[in-house]
Amino acid sequence: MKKFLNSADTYLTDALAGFAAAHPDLAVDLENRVVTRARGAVPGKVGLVSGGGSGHEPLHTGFVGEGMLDAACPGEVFTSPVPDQVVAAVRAADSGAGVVLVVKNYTGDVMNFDLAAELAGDEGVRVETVLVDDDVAVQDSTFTAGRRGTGATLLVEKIAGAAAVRGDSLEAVAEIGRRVNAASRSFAVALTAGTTPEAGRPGFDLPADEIEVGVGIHGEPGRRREKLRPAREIVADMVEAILEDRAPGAGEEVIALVNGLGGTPLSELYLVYGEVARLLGERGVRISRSLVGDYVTSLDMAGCSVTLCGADAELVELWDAPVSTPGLRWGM
Amino acid sequence: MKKFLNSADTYLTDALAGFAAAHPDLAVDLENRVVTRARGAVPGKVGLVSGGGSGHEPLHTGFVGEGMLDAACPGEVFTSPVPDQVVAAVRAADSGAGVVLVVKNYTGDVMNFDLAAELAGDEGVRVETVLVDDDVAVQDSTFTAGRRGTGATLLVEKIAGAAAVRGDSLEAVAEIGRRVNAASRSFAVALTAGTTPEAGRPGFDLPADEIEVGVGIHGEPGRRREKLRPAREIVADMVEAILEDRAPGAGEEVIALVNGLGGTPLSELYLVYGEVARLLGERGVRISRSLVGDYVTSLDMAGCSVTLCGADAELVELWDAPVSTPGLRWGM
Amino acid sequence: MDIELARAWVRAVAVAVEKDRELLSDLDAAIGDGDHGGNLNRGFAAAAEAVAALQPGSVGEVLVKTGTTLVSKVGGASGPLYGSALRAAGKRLTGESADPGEVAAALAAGLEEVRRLGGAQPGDKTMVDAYAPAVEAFTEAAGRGAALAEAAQAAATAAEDGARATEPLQARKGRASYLGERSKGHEDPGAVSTAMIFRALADTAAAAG
Amino acid sequence: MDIELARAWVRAVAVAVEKDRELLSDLDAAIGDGDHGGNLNRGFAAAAEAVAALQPGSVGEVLVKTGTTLVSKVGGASGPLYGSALRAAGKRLTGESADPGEVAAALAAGLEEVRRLGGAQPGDKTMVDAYAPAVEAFTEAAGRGAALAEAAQAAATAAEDGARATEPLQARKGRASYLGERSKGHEDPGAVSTAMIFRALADTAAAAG
Ligand SMILES: Nc1ncnc2c1ncn2[C@@H]1O[C@H](COP(=O)(O)OP(=O)(O)O)[C@@H](O)[C@H]1O
Ligand SMILES: Nc1ncnc2c1ncn2[C@@H]1O[C@H](COP(=O)(O)OP(=O)(O)O)[C@@H](O)[C@H]1O
Ligand SMILES: [Mg+2]
Ligand SMILES: [Mg+2]
Ligand SMILES: [Mg+2]
Ligand SMILES: [Mg+2]
Repeated sequence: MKKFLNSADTYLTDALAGFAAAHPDLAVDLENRVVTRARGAVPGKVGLVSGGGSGHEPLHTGFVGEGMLDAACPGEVFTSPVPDQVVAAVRAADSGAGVVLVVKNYTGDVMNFDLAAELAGDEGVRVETVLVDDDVAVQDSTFTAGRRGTGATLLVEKIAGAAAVRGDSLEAVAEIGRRVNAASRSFAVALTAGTTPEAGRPGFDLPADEIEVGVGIHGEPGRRREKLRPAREIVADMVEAILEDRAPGAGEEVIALVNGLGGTPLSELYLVYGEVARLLGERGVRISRSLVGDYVTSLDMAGCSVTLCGADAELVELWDAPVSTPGLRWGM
Repeated sequence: MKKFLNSADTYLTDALAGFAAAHPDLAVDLENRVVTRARGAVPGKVGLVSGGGSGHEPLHTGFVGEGMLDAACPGEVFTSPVPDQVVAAVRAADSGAGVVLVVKNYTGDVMNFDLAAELAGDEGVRVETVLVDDDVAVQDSTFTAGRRGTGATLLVEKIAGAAAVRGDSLEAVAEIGRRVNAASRSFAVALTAGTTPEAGRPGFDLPADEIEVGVGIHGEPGRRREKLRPAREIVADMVEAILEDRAPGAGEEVIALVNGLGGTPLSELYLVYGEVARLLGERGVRISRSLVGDYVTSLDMAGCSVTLCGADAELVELWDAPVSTPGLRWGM
Repeated sequence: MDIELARAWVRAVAVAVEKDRELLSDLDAAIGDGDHGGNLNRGFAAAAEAVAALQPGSVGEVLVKTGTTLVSKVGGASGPLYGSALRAAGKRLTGESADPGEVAAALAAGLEEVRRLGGAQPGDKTMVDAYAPAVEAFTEAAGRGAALAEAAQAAATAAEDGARATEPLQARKGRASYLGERSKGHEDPGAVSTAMIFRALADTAAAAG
Repeated sequence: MDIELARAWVRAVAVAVEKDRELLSDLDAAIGDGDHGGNLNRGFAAAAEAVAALQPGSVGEVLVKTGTTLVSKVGGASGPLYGSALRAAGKRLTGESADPGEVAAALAAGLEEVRRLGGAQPGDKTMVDAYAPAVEAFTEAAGRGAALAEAAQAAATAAEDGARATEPLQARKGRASYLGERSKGHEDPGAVSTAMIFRALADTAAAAG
């Protein structure tokens, strides 16, 4: 394993300490592992909290700031945070208007956030949960844990964050978040697996000419293994899988996210975006907004995900609203 | 080689086409490979142009926009642009106030930009050149091609870009750029080499427990090979090499850039930044501004560079000035 | 089971998962995210420390403390599942010692909690596939008057058999379910760690004589 | 050398660098950035095409066109260097044909240009280490009345020797100079491509009889 690392055990703390040093406008509680805005909860505004296993940076810590999250609670690498952390984040984010939890749909995340929501509720904080489950590579049936939450998490956090700034009520912010999730679908392909400090070697071994299709963001293998093919063919399959599951509705354009998983150069992501744009153009789907870069990563995994979110004028307006976080910034 | 690629020959064009699709506020001339602002040169403002081999994205194309470059000319991967490209970029950037060329100090870049400057001069455009040579891993003597231009390029482009917006004259913008370069030093370490589409395999082979110290951004091997060590020791050597060469002067604080080379997760970059901040703190050097992320990359190389720029109040103010480009954005 | 034995059990589990940390993470890497060993090691190390510092008034307090520590240290799926199970079990053991029948009922309450929280059925390729047969064997042995050591021995063997039997199954819960057909051919890491927990109980009880 | 031979030379270089593209890039990967083969292939393929379409009035026009094409297609260090060299050489050959002495002077003018632009001395481990001995050998042969084929043959051999001799040197110019001591032990890619260019001239002249 080659990483800039002091030791596997201190990895998360060391990285968070560096994050804290780099972002003086955020407050990082290294003990409890909670990242909040230095100025505290915004009076009257609904709070927005998210968290999950680490290793997906900038998600979630990098999305704390104006127009997006009020607090994030990073768990160990690929391990959901514990309820205590979530509760601490909720407390910090609550100004009395209640808190929306954005939770990616993984068994561990759901259980830990549920426990936390119960505890926070006992403390008198009104809590709503938005579950993100956008990954079409996973069959959503009673025979699975349901779809994973991946790229759409960014969209939910951005758009719900803007709704909270707009002054929406607790229920309305949660509702917008759920709308974004319901309108979003993602699909990911890996060229290599990422390596966790704990494991010290890649989550799966992939021959030099093979790719994993339908991977998640935790180093788990995908739905199937394939020979490497030209990008245009791989991307066509990704877009196909997404649109088969949900084609944009009438009056909808799409927000398109081409997301790097950590080890893929930006130029390749743009190349992938070019294919996405071409394919959508051929089908008459209009892209109203796009984002290309590393946002929801899986350590050093080479690969990318494509997320399409059917968006009406309101969602686009909320998407465009100013945001200022370490990982996403525009309009301010 | 595992990349999202249609073919090695179309790699650059395909990536630029995707870039164009993703950024409608920029104009991309795929034929001549010049990226400009869609609205054209800004009347009365000194133009700022840069370019170089591709594979370092977001540098330079991703830095075209408000507050930074007016035009960029990307060459083939790791190959400087040809003079025709540079001239086309200069023409697009000139509003009559002249154009500053930001050139990284590589033999090829220098010769091609020099030829272009001559041609542009013949066309009546006033041109000044700022040469960037910040890499302390290279001995600057008559026995080398001189120091390479690496991370400081971002700082020169940002700060000179802000000076141009401020209304500085051609000579003044160039002068600010040279000041930034003179005050900046960088040092890079690679954990793995990047792979160009042309070569199809890594620029150098590195055993699983070794790193290359003092690498550039073109896949060339570094000054020496070492065993992998804890991050704190590696970073201490990097910071040491930089400060030995140039310690911040009286009244100077530093702008610190921890830059990923393409394949290193953001969390590791923050970990490195934490070490940099600690080391500088121990020496009483104040960091006034910082930036952590992938800005001047080398395809999928795992590794990072550290750049420190001694900055007085004026440089910090120009650094803080609004910028809105695909790769760097704040204040607007 | 008395307070000391409960404490020794938690210590024994901590020792076992530390020793087999890599095995558990490797099993998890094959069909999950490779953190199960690290998760349990972090959790049980903290739990062993916590119960060592505790002055418990009942057997149950040891288990409740262990469960609470797991919930607040582990995260992931296994943290709340094991944590809540131990809390539920502990709440039933209010005395300074418990006979095998009481322990059986407590273990069954823990299983109930895992099934309630996780919604897994036997055959879904989860810890339930080791936990359910273990409870059944323990209860059966206790029912026919077996001592704790003997009942725990039966439970450990049943759990180990149950864990092995998860290998051919297709996962329907947890991360492994994302793999569909590809989850077949690997033992479930949580089932294996459940077997370890029961094996640690059997060993501890046997040593206590 | 007449117009047809000049054109055939350019074509022969294009064929040679296409064939040895990988070799040149591998040499460059060892001490540079691995693009020398791709660079020259892109440049000479375009040059061969450009001169094929050309109706030149002089030998020099072929070389000037080749140089101009290299400058505008190659980039990197080798583009301006080879391009300017050929432009400088071409400007000296204004007739429909040129005798070996004129060719020698033109080649020397090209070398001058490379040294002026790049500032490299012999021994700096660059193309100059092949180019300089080639010009010397060519000039010497032309001076004693040798035909073009013979002079070119002498130049090619000298260039090849010069390229080989770069192996132990430490680079002082170009990218390889960043490596310091570590640049020793590898032939310079530009010196090797220079030898190819002279070898192509020798072969073309020999074939033309
Ligand atoms: N819904 C569930 N019900 C019961 N057990 C489950 C469930 N989901 C997961 N598990 C168990 O948890 C184990 C994985 O634990 P761990 O790796 O620590 O958490 P995570 O899956 O969050 O990384 C699985 O092997 C399985 O036995
Ligand atoms: N200053 C110089 N003078 C003469 N030749 C040089 C100089 N710098 C580089 N070269 C030649 O250029 C070759 C490299 O060319 P190429 O790989 O195409 O360009 P780049 O180095 O820009 O990638 C070197 O092998 C060397 O022979
Ligand atoms: Mg996990
Ligand atoms: Mg090059
Ligand atoms: Mg796991
Ligand atoms: Mg080269």
